[in-house]
Amino acid sequence: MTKSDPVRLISVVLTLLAVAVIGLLLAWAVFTLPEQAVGLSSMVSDRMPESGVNAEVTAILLNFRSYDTLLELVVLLVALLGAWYLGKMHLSPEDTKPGLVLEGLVRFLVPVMILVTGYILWLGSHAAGGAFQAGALLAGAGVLMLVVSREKLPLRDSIQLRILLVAGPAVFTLVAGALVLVDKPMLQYPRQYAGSLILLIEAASTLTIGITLTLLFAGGRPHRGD
Amino acid sequence: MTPFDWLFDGLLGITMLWLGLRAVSGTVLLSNILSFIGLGMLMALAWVRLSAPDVALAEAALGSGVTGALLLAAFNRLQSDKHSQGKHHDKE
Amino acid sequence: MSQMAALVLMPLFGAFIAFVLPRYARITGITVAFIQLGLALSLATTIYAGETLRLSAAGWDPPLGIGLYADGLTALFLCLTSVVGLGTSLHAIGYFKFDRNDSNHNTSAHGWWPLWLALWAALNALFLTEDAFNLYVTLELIGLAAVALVALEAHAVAAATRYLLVGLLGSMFYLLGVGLLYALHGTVDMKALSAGMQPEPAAWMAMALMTAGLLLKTALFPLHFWLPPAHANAPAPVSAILSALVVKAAFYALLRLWLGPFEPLAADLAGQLIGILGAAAIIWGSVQAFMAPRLKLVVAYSTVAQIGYLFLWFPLAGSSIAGSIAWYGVVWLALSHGLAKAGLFLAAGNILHASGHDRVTDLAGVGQHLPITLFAVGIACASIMGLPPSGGFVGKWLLLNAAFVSGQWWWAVVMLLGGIMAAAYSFRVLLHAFRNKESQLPQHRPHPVMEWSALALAVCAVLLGILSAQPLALLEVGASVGELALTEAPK
Amino acid sequence: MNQPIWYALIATALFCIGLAGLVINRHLLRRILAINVMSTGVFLMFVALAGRTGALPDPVPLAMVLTGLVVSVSATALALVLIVRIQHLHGCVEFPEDDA
Repeated sequence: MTKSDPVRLISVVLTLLAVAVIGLLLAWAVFTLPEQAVGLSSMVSDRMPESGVNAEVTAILLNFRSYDTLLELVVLLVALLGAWYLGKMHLSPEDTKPGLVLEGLVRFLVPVMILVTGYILWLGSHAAGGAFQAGALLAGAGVLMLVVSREKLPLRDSIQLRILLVAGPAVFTLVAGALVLVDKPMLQYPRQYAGSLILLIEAASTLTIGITLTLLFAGGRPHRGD
Repeated sequence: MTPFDWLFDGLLGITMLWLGLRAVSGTVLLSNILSFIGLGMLMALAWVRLSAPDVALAEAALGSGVTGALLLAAFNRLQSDKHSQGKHHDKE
Repeated sequence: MSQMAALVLMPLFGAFIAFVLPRYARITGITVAFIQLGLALSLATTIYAGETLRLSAAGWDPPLGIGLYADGLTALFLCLTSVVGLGTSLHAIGYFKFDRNDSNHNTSAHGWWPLWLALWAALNALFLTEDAFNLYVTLELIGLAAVALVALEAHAVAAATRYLLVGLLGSMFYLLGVGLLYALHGTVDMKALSAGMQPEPAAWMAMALMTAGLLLKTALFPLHFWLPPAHANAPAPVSAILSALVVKAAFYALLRLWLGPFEPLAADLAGQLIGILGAAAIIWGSVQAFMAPRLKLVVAYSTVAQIGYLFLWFPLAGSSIAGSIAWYGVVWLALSHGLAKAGLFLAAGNILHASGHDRVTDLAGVGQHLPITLFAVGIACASIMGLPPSGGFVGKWLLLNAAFVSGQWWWAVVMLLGGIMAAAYSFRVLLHAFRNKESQLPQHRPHPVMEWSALALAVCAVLLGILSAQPLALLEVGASVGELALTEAPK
Repeated sequence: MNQPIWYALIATALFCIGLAGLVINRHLLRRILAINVMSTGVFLMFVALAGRTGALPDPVPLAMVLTGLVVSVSATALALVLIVRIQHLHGCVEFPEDDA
């Protein structure tokens, strides 16, 4: 579409002008922000002992604002479902076969990556890390396996796979529902179980995120297994 | 903030803008995608500079890594589909 | 209180079951739909007694945690969602079943239930949230689920993609605004934001960005271009959900923001501008609806026009008395349009299903073969035109009143014009449909539940006008605009 | 001007680059990239403005960025699957109506 007609040129120029105006206004807004910033830092650090974990971002994601995280896991699931019902994944046949070296490398790398996934997941309660980074790493392992050994990947459409795909949000929802049933506001963890519940939810979410991202990379729904 | 810090932040920011521009302009699709992946990497670096290492890790893994992998996979699929269809002229 | 949590958690869980065990998807969906109706009604009864409800998700009070809030407005939108949701779910039993041999429809039959239940959870979550960032997550969830539902129809993939890109653009604008608000006030809780908002550049910018993003998602003219292809090409139950609920959800978010955090900032000029766009939407949408060749496209453009009415609240909101009348008016219009349009889209789906096409000029014979469906079309059109005693009439009557009270009579002219044009495009469809034709029986006879669910929703739109006293009283609970000055809603 | 404000300005510029790229480009993959550039800008804005509070940045916007990242990856993944399908159906990676 390399139409060089004047109409298109004018519309491009107008777009650029409008965007520039938006940019200038935004910059003006940024410059006039008050010097003394307000935030929730102190409130978060005050409540850390009650959160069940030691890392602030993890505490916010899985305790203070856990409801956001629940919905976000559903967003990921819905994106997968969108791809899933659009059609079966097709791996293009023309891809070159990987060399022996790469295959050997992947055989070594994938278990290491899975170990590191577990480590990052566990690290999340203390320092930088958590379910999403760990899930991304797991997906990395899955993608490597997919690229190298496309036939052997145990991704077949089965009830087990589907359970894994909903495990993260489903465990989250079950915890929330159970808490509602015992008359707590949804997702208010009992203090002494907070740490374990968070770890449980994170572990399930890591699995779900990893497999979901691998499937999205592969283009959707795997073929049916027997 | 030392002058070196300023220089670093200044260069980092301007490089990010340049990569952002390259990601959405030009005629070579693959270089758009690679620029975007580079932008994600530098973004992670910028967040380390802003003392937010944990989100920097996530950006490197998700924003740059996973998104990049998805983009490249889709790019491959588009290319091979185009070759297999053959008859359609390329509008690029 | 626990209803609020259950309204979100139950459809979510239903979605998981429907995905993992597709064999039980339909029974799960229908069960959830009935329970949702019960939950929404019970929440409405609690609020009708006069108290607004607050719940801290995760047990942490805002600003640290996320606050959920329900007042009369929330309850009415939840009820709308559950009534439309139940009707559409019942319709879907028939719609997603026909043609077991067609593999495409089999896929979409499986995809419908999990995606729709997830969308339902997201809609309820949006209506309940009081947190500007959580609102962003629910908007994205609604957007992605809606796009995936549109894409269930194979030839609608391009429309779905356009819908997705537009939705993402709107979300980005919205999210940037949220970032500015947090930088200003250190919170995203709407109640706290309302208390602390001051006129300053960053606040105006946040308001402009968030409003623009939501206008895009509400498809206000001239940002409506993505709506007709998506709504007209999606499977019929999906079209019904999109027009009746999804567009309303973005409008609901706008209402909440403009009555909450942005209230101190709302400038007269911005309100007038939005009103002009609304008026343009009414005219443009009606003209396009009149000229559209296909029935579902007529209905989709009619949505563009009817959305225009909702934005006439913004110029009228400035004066206190007219503003409150107009507020009740647009909420009424949104509710009755939701019911009527859902019925209309379901009926259009039945016609498409039965005759294999929905060309307006070839509708002859529909009256003979699908009398119930045609009756549903007629009743729904009456509410959309604003004929008494329908809900659409009550809404338009209140809005007209507000226009005259505030002295801005020109909006009344637009409204009357829009009503006449709505009559024109409705009668164009009805006249064609009522013509008799020496013809064979339709190819596929729609399942009775498909016909009756369309009729039931259309009848609900009329009932909303006849039985408006209690719902109006419910709407007053927690309303920040004050009581409705003229309680004599026409019978 | 200080470090957070500098990065906030970069964020603004990235947002605008993405916006312009989204409107001007016709190729759908480039449009998806443009939206991702926009979202990168928005997330940088969150992180930069979180850095104004003092030595350590405010963790709440950082957590929001993490949430936003996952949402944006999900949306991108769905969009990519859709455009592959569009090419399959229409033979090109543009909206068919845009040719008119």
